[in-house]
Amino acid sequence: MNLGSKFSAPIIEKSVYGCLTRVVFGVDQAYLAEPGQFLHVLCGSEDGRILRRPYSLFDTASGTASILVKEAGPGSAWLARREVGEEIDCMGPLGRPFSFSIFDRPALIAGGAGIAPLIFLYKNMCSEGMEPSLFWGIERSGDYGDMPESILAEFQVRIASEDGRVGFKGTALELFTSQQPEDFSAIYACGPRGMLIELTEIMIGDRRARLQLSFEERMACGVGACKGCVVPASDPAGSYLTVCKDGPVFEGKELDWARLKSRVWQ
Amino acid sequence: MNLGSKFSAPIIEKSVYGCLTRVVFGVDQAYLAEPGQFLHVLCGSEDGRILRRPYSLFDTASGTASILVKEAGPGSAWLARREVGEEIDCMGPLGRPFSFSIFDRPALIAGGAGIAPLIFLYKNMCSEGMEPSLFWGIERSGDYGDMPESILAEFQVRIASEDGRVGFKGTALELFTSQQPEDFSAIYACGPRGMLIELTEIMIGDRRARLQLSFEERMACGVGACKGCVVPASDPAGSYLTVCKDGPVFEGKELDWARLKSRVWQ
Amino acid sequence: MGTPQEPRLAVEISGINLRNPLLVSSGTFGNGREYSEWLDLGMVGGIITKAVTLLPCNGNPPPRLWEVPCGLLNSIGLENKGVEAFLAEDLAWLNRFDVPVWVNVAGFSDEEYVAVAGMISDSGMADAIELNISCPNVKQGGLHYSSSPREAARLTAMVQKAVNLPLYVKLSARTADIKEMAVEVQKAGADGLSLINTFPAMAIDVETGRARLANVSGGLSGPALHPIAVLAVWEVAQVVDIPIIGMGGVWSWKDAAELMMAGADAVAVGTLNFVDPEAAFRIAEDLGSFAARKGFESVSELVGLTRRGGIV
Amino acid sequence: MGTPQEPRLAVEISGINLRNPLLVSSGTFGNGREYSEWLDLGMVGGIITKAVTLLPCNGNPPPRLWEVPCGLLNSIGLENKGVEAFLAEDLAWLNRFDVPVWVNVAGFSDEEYVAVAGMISDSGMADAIELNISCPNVKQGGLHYSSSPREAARLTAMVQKAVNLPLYVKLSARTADIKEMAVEVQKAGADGLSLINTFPAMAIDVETGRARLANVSGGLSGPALHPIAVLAVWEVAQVVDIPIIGMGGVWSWKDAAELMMAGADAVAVGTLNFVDPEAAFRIAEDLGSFAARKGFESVSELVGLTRRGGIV
Ligand SMILES: Cc1cc2nc3c(=O)[nH]c(=O)nc-3n(C[C@H](O)[C@H](O)[C@H](O)COP(=O)(O)OP(=O)(O)OC[C@H]3O[C@@H](n4cnc5c(N)ncnc54)[C@H](O)[C@@H]3O)c2cc1C
Ligand SMILES: Cc1cc2nc3c(=O)[nH]c(=O)nc-3n(C[C@H](O)[C@H](O)[C@H](O)COP(=O)(O)OP(=O)(O)OC[C@H]3O[C@@H](n4cnc5c(N)ncnc54)[C@H](O)[C@@H]3O)c2cc1C
Ligand SMILES: Cc1cc2nc3c(=O)[nH]c(=O)nc-3n(C[C@H](O)[C@H](O)[C@H](O)COP(=O)(O)O)c2cc1C
Ligand SMILES: Cc1cc2nc3c(=O)[nH]c(=O)nc-3n(C[C@H](O)[C@H](O)[C@H](O)COP(=O)(O)O)c2cc1C
Ligand code: FES
Ligand code: FES
Repeated sequence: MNLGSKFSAPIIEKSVYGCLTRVVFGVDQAYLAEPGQFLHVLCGSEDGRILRRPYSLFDTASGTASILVKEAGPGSAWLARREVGEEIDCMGPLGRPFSFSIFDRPALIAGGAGIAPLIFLYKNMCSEGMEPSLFWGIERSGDYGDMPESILAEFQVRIASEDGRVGFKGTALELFTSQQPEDFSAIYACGPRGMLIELTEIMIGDRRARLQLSFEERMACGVGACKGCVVPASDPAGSYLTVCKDGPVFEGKELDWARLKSRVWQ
Repeated sequence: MNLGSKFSAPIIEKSVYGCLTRVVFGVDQAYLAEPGQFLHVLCGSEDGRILRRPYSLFDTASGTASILVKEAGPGSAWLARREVGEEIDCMGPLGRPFSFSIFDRPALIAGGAGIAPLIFLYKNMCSEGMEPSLFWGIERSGDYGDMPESILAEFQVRIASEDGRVGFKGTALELFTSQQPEDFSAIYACGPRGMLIELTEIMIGDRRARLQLSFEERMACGVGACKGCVVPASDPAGSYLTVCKDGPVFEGKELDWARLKSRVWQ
Repeated sequence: MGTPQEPRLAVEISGINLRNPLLVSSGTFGNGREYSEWLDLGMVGGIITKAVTLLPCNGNPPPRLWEVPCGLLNSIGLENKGVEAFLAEDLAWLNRFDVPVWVNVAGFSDEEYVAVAGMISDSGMADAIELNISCPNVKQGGLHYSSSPREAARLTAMVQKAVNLPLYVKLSARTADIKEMAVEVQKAGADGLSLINTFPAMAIDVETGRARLANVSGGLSGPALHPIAVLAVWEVAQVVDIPIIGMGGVWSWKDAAELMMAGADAVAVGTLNFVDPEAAFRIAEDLGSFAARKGFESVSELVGLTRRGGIV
Repeated sequence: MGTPQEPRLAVEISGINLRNPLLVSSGTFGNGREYSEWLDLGMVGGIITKAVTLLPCNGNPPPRLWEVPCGLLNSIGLENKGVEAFLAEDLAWLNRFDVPVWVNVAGFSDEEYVAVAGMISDSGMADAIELNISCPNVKQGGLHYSSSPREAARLTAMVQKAVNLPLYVKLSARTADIKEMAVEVQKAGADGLSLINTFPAMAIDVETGRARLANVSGGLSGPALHPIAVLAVWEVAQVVDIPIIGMGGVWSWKDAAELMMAGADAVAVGTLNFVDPEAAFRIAEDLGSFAARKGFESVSELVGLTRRGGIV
């Protein structure tokens, strides 16, 4: 795992895919990050926001690192509107990445903007000679601009849309379960919490061990110091794990799904 | 005096004169304001500022109103950097304007950025057929770009610069006192508080009655409601006057100069 | 008073009908006059006037204002023209408008509070009294009462005897236990509570090493105060059964809704009036739209909603 | 400990030498480990560790964080692994670094506070203890003590007997009179004071009507708190003669200078660490430049400057 650092990076490229904006930072040539890790970005504040915002890395390549930003509120709106050339204050890469073995047959399941770390993972798996299957669920066909098409062209991916206008009609999970899920020896997922919970309800018992799920929680420090971003651990003592440092990727069996379900996410 | 209103106005023109930025707003054709009145402007906030910022009107003409902004801190910096086309939230015109009688022989004394309301006043006096004398003191010749030159070309104005490179070498007051001050039957001034205090020390006794001075104080409401922007009144009970509503223009005799001098302005 | 702008927005507290639950808070709206050019005073839910004292009061020397992150420090110090002039000039004038008026009463001794409150009550021109026992800007009077539940209760009881109007007591969050304070004040006869006043605070100019305010310290208002106000209302609403006017950093309808959900029966807009004189009215409208969107017949259904488990 | 980075910046409090007056505050820097990848721990003036309790403590359920205007609400609730593991794993590890360590001690009863403080003291691995009697996030323990000067003093005296390290007591601004609190705590034997802890506050999600934090209320930190902290330090510095560590919303060297001018002998950076792990060091450097610009030989000359009339 790579040690994070704090740096200021210029935006060197920007592209918009419907509700997602891809922001490409110019970084050190030696910059290394793994799928599942995130950048903790300081977004400008016109309304008294003071904390950074976490964004999963979408890819890193010689001297660049990029993220996909979905406008969810003022911080992400600010970030999505930066122009090429502006310098952005980042910390990262942070967090525990996905891990995989080249002997696995992996399924990657993405819900909405959760696609970012999974494409990164997909590419890394491919370059190890693996043949992952990627399932991506989107709400409406137009929501992500031409990203579905361009991804379809490049990757072995199956798309599900709730309006049925691209690919399978339904959710990513419905699509996945329609595809002999037992064939996959490892499952990687990122998306809305409801989707992750549903997935664990499908993958019960031992099969939970095969799950690696990327989680989200509100964060302050991003480095495990504040204990603000916790999720309930599966240990009987009722302890917690931090999403930023112990995660954001967790194995299915590490978490207490009963307690997770009762968490009020706002 | 005109009743103020709250309105959103587009910037229709911008020009920079050294440290001053002239911002011209597009306003209602019927918009009327008098010299000495100000606009209370809502400046964007990246640092948790919440209050408006007052700016003296520099001129109003059919459908436009302009101010001169000097960067003094984050609010004014924000305002000076707006672009043509952006909409700005303003309240105004506010405050008590200068008043004059066409039978007077007026001297107008401006220190630095205090020039804004006095040029406005000057023009109004001229259009009433008066012949005001305008004295403007600046620190260094380059500070205001080519404004001194363009003002010199247009108006009957005498400039003093502390470095002596334009006009008289010295302050506006030194220049003024070198010009038979007793010849003037009314004196109008706007500038640093020190300058205003000095002026009252020259104009003692009855002569204070001839002074009209535009004051500055930190403001919240701008309309006389909060009693935040007060200056000491000359009444023996030790009461206060509001700069925003009772002022910003005061007659010399209305204020308690002894108490004013002891005010710690930061 | 107050014909409702929309039936959904009408609320009643202490027998006073407000056309909407958005009042303007004491000291942030002058005595109405300054803002009457800016909006129809009948459009706000109610007006709480600036603190009035027995004798005219010059207030503190300037500077009286300093802006801090998401907040404002003020040390106005009860500048006002005294109760007689207030009654003759301001309250009489305010009575022309169809809007309920709370008169904020301050003093430098028990007797003053009682005298002023009595005069207001006797004038027949006010709808309610708000007892300001929490002004951070005066040495005596203000925080002295609000730092001790016993003192606060004693004063409340004394004033209650002198008035026949609903008596609201305005509390500060600078207290060890605002619940205890509220309970004691209710026991002493308060008809309602106003929560919260500005919080004592200070700023220094590091270039000179001097306090930013001539009075050294001042009261913090604005968004910085809002989460403290929400908790104050939440805590107090659980221990009293008199109406609460919530205030502190209301900057949007969401902030107003938060205070109501925490337990406030009405909400007052303060510092925001300085930025937008129409804020109270605008927020009331927005709150009405919110209530409509959520299917509430009356904004009153928001009151204490959090305690009842939220929107289900 | 602590070789000065610049002689001008070195300060001494309670016999402890700090290379600069900028500490990192409890709970905002983990136990140093999380940030050791981000900066050389020897570069900060001192580290105040996260609250430690007798037994391991899971803390409050999530959500534990909510951002508010210019501030942060947290309800971590003393999550920690208990004093034994803390001593063996964290404090022993921290001792490798050349930096003074204050250990923040919390508890759910008198006995726990005394036991934990005693163990820390006996370990010989800490430079000082910070008694956390003002945590807003636990039902017992925390605010119970800080709401009563008598209770605070009683606990201070008990703990003082059990330790032979400088004992700092951390106060909250949620108290009727922080001066009285400080005086009582000093009388009871405190060697220093930490001012201030987060302020109890709350936020509600108006879409659901539910509290933003699972624990309902939390502690407000960040710039919103700063002017309240400055006043707390100012008031307390006038009535005690033990050192004060000022904290609350320090976001720049100016904020640190303000606290020192108000009377703080040292300053702790809190929430800002989350945004910039190097903040304490950076602010110390900036403070050094400021002191140099103003011609001060030592940053200590800033302490209490406002009381002495400012910079003349
Ligand atoms: C590990 C991690 C990876 C993430 N990766 C991405 C990504 O690749 N692309 C992307 O667009 N977003 C991602 N997010 C979510 C992103 O951080 C939030 O959308 C952002 O912080 C919102 O900030 P805001 O100021 O725009 O909105 P706010 O006003 O702060 O919040 C708007 C809404 O966003 C949600 N939200 C806010 N903060 C978080 C958070 N830390 N985690 C989850 N939800 C939050 C809440 O539901 C809130 O109501 C990730 C979050 C985490 C924790
Ligand atoms: C009636 C009136 C008319 C004014 N006219 C003009 C004008 O025509 N052009 C112009 O450039 N400026 C004018 N000012 C001053 C202007 O309002 C301030 O420079 C501005 O508010 C600074 O805001 P800021 O956020 O940039 O800086 P801040 O960080 O708020 O302050 C920077 C410095 O500006 C000074 N300052 C701040 N607010 C005020 C204030 N209300 N009055 C006086 N000084 C203040 C203080 O010395 C402070 O240290 C006027 C002020 C008043 C009261
Ligand atoms: C400039 C100013 C003057 C105030 N004067 C009074 C007053 O006279 N009496 C009073 O009870 N409260 C007074 N307050 C407190 C407000 O009524 C209100 O309780 C407080 O500002 C919190 O609300 P806000 O954050 O919305 O401003 C004043 C506040 C400000 C900002
Ligand atoms: C996430 C978080 C956790 C905290 N934990 C503790 C703690 O364990 N013990 C303690 O005494 N103070 C704790 N505090 C309070 C801080 O030490 C500090 O007093 C407060 O945050 C004010 O400073 P700030 O505004 O710079 O953050 C915590 C603060 C935050 C934000
Ligand atoms: S955000 Fe601080 S521990 Fe995760
Ligand atoms: S700014 Fe409010 S009275 Fe002048």
